[in-house]
Amino acid sequence: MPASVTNFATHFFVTGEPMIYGADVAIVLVSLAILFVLTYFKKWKWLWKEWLTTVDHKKIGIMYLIAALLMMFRGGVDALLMRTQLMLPNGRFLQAQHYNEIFTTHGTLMILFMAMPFIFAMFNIVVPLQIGARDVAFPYLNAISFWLFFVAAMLLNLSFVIGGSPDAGWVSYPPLADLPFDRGPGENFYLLSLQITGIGSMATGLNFFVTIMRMRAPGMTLMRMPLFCWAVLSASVLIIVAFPALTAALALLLIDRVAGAHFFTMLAGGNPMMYVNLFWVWGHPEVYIVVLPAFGVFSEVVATFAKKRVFGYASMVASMMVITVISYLVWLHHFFTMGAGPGVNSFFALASMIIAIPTGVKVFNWLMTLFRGRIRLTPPLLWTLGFVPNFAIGGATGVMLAVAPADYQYHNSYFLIAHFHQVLIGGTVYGMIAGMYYWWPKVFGFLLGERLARHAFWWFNIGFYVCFLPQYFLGYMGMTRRIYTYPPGMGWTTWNFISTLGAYMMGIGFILIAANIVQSALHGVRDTTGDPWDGRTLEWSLPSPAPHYNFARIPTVHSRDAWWEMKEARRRGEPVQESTEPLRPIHMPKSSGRPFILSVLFFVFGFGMTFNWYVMAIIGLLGVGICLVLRSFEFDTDFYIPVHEIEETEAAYGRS
Amino acid sequence: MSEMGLRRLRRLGVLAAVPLLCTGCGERYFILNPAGPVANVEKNLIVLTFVLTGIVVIPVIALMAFIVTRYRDKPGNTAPYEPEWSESKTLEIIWWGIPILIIAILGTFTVRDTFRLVRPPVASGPPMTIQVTSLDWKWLFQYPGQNIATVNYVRIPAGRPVEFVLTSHAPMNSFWVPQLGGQEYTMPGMAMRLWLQADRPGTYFGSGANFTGRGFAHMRFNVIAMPSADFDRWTQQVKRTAPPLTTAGYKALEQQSVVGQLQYSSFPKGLFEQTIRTDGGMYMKQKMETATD
Amino acid sequence: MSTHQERLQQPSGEPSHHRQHGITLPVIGFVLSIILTLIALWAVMNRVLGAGSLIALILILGAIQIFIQLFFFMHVTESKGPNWHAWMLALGLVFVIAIVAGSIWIMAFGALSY
Amino acid sequence: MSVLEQRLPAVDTHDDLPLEYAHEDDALRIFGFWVFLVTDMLLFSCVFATYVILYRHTNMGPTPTQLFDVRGFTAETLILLTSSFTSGIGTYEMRRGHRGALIGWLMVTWILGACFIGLEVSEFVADVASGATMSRSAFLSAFFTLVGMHGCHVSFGLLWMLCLMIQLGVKGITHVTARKVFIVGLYWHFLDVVWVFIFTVVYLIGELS
Ligand code: HEA
Ligand code: HEA
Ligand code: CUA
Ligand SMILES: [Cu+2]
Repeated sequence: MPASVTNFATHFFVTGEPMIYGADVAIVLVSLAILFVLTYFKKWKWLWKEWLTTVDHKKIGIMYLIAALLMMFRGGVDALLMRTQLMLPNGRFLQAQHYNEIFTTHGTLMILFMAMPFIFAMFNIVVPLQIGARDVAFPYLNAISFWLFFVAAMLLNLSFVIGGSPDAGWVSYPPLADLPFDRGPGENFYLLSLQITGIGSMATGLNFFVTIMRMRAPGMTLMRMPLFCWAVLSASVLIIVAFPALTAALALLLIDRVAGAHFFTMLAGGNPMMYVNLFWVWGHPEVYIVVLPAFGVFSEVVATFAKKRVFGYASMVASMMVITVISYLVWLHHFFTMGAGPGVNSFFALASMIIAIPTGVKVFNWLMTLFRGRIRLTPPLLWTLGFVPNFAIGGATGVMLAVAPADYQYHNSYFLIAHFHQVLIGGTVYGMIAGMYYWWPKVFGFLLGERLARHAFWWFNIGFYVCFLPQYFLGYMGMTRRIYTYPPGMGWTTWNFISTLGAYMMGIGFILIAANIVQSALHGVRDTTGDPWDGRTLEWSLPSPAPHYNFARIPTVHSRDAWWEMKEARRRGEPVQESTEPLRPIHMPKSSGRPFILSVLFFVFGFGMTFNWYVMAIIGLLGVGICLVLRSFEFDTDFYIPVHEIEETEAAYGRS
Repeated sequence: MSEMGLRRLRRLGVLAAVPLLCTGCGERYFILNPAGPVANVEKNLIVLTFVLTGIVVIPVIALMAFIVTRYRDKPGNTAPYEPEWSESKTLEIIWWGIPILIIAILGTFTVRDTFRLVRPPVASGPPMTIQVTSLDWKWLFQYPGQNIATVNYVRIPAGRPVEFVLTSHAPMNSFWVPQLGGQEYTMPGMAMRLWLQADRPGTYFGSGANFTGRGFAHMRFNVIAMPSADFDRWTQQVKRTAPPLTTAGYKALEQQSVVGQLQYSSFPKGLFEQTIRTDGGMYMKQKMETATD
Repeated sequence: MSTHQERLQQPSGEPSHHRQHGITLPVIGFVLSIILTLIALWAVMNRVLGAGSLIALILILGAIQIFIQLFFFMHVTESKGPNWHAWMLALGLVFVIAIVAGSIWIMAFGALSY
Repeated sequence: MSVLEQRLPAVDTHDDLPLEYAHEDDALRIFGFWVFLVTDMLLFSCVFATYVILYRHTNMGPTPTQLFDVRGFTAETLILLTSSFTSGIGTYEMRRGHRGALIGWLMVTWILGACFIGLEVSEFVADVASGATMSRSAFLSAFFTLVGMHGCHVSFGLLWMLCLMIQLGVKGITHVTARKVFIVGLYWHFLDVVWVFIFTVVYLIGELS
């Protein structure tokens, strides 16, 4: 082989460690296997027609869900690798560089490619059904959002085998992440993949904001809307106002790196602090973006499984709105230690603490919903109950961090690590898993078995405390984050060892969840009624899985908990005004391959930029432009489902 | 029982108690064992927040446990069931009110101490200044008053407030000595001020707290507080025995590397100021309030 | 976009329902925006005030221009259903101020200078 | 293309609304576009904040006063303000159903926009020729990025308008094309507002320093 080729190859492909060769081989094998299976079973056409081109919110939701679970696995494996390295002092399992790449991808993947798609899965699966709509406001845009997320995730994951992963932390502060200190493509992978998925997320926020504001069923006023929709609404507002800051921060850093600008360099007047500032203008709202939908899930779950109206609906709504606004005004608490002065620190410390008030109100209202109810300990409620103590502790440690002078001691220590895992896992992940168990029958038409679900929960929950409570102590002992090794004799060993055991227990919990899904897919109980939990909101009035037009007739809503009230009326034997309106043809958007193609072109652009191959980048960008122009000239984008087809579908479900 | 057996038993007992002792004995829980007034202020706040948040968090968890056991959907459960009960002004007022109260108390103390910590601790002796530069991946300490420098360890006189002036000539780091007080970022082109004081002689663990790349995990240093007289003796000794830090020597230190502890009998005049200026310090317009003597 | 049932309105071109948006509005808006721009330019070129108040003045003039564009050109009051976009816009403006003012406040560092 | 039969819960008494609102679907898009403008506004505000933090960091290179040419930026401002007006007239003519006048005014707007871009590009070229490049100083990085970002938006708007003029020629004023014209108008006026702030914050305050 010519020397130049070998030289190129060794720089292009990551080399050096057996683990990476292993990953290379594994990725190639898995890809080949997928190609083979698709070809062998002649599924290409099916894949294209049913999935790659779909604009149906339910299918997009399923794809988000699968992606989120896969990314949770990848991020979780990263976590286990880190914990293994830290189990004992002077660990030799990973080298510094490798460890740095792993915690960077772990954080980035978990927040942007696990938590975000997981909440978007819930948005997509639930919102249109709950508000009585046939799809989101902009289904085509929705597909674009998904595929942008998808190619961005691929781009970031590719960095593991090609070019090297980013290694400057999920916050990637310059100057460490800027040119003189970081030449490699890793950082470019980070910037471009986040930029691409960020655009997609912004579009999703916009889409759901418009959907909820304008597409509710007749009679569903805002104050009759299910609380999950309120949560999605506030998260969407936060996405709309926060993500631009991420876009700006990443773009400026990228311009520094590719165009030699000096926004954040140490030279020529650059000011790295401005990046830190802009990053957290997004970063803090982001953590509420991922936790608010979880709050929404809990509100639905407690009401259903306590068989009771949600307590304090109005103050639940009010608290969410307060959280939405105030969480935009606290970003500095991530850099109290930058020394911006006591006035600044005091203001942001107070603002941060104030968030505890509305959040606490929500906690109390959930408890009061359970109070004097009839509690069924199903898997969704189990995860919800697991959330309460978790979040109470994690939130309390958040308040402890918000006390600026105390944060001078906690900042960047394992105390902080423990805090945010407790709210991110105890809040977001528990919420999303609860939501997954809750809406699973609606999406797939069968229930997840309870026995395995219980085991999974307990492994994960106990593992959680074993893993993260010791980290608070490590914080008090002065252990800082992002160190790949530590010396013996600090007293850190015991706690690290225990923490690692806990991480493995969580891993077992995750495997049990996966097993739970597989087992139930094979032997699960089918949901024939469409309302397996005796639910309260409109999605349970539909058959499971819902037909692709959702509602044959759009329901009219007269109160909160619309479906529950309808069932109550029926139970009381009141004459139910079944809609006698004749069915009408339903107007639906057409599938389109363009969102997928457009996203692939974005990938081409991103990949080209990553390696500074500008020809490739320009080709990708031009392709994107052409897609947009073509779309502008497309007038035939929708079609009607004829009445007889609706009748047939409904009859197949046993409904009229 | 033989001496041997007893000892073995005791060792076993100690082993079993390690996790408990770790929480109890505490020497190693730096933050909870302050050795100076700054860290003490911070510790008191930490204890206060612990108590105040505990007041709500523990009842919340207990309440949940109670509710879940009492209102299970089991046949024969006689607990009241009120499916329509969903509003209560009184209750709502209580749980908007109590957190507001707690946050108000906490907020007051937070603001007070935030302002308090930017001032030097009550002086029990004349303050002194030490200039700190974080490099890849080592800490350089310059003593302008003594005209000596050290790397990866720093000695201070006990009982005197020390003004650490912090900068970086590498990616941003953070200067943290948990037993003496909280951390502050070291940033290129800027000079930040952190007041610390050790009340008693001792060796205190310090480390970089903000990630700076491959060698970051090795950026640890000790702060050795010693009686004033000993400190003076030590400076004299460094002056006599250590080599000077030359410009070339500094250039070598700048390179990415991990080194052990070093000391220098002098350093190039104005090195610290020069470092800051080349990294963009000329854009920091603020007037310097002279705090040094 | 295909046709649909009863709610379709043929493009009629009858001017009746645009009474409120006559040609006068854009003209007034245009004249105002030009005048405000020239005032700002004049004030700066002739240094009619001290630097601080001058900056405040031209920022206020700029802010007025936002409203000119919104009301005279962008028909911000028009909407089908409740006017949610105006609320969103207002919230966005609040956060714009938070970002800009907050960043300036934060970045005005209490660092020592050398 | 969404769910059109479905009526809004809110009152629907806006029968006097113009054609671009006639269909639920089009009204949704107009609403969505407003929300998009909010995101764009925040994006610009972040870059504005960065510019304000950095504009004194000239690294001993050219300062704003040295760099900016009063006649040039005044001309750019007046041209863009005028184009905002002509695009407003376009919307007015559209609502009166005059296709020819609409296309004509769009054309005028387009030409003004192209002149604006031309002036800006020549300004940039002159700056770069004099050694004031993006990597000269933090001030210049921020200047080129902020002004250039606005320029990219305007150029994108030009491309978009071109597509619309063709569609208007082919299809005439339908509820779809009307909605598109209205939206591109919103975009254009928005860019005008952004420019007013570039004019104020970058150029005028630059003259002061
Ligand atoms: C889902 C994510 C999530 C959530 C919900 C929160 C919630 C909160 N967070 Fe957290 N936080 C993160 C994710 C999250 N955080 C992440 C990822 C980081 C670090 C990023 C990094 O550096 O990498 C971080 C870092 C972080 C810091 C920076 C620390 C540092 O870097 O030094 C601070 C400081 O103020 C903070 C504070 C808070 C506060 C006050 C809340 C509050 O919202 C909590 C409110 C909740 C409660 C208080 C519990 C319920 C209330 C009651 C039961 C009743 C009333 C209680 C009281 C009156 C006390 N967080
Ligand atoms: C939602 C977000 C999220 C989630 C869910 C998690 C989940 C976990 N995280 Fe992570 N974490 C972050 C967000 C998150 N994290 C962020 C933002 C950072 C900061 C990054 C930075 O500093 O830049 C971080 C950093 C971080 C650190 C600090 C690293 C350092 O600073 O040096 C640690 C260390 O213990 C850690 C541990 C864990 C563990 C044990 C889990 C567990 O929950 C994981 C549970 C495990 C699984 C779900 C996987 C199951 C898989 C298997 C069982 C397969 C086994 C097979 C093989 C091993 C081949 N995380
Ligand atoms: Cu200056 Cu941070
Ligand atoms: Cu935060």
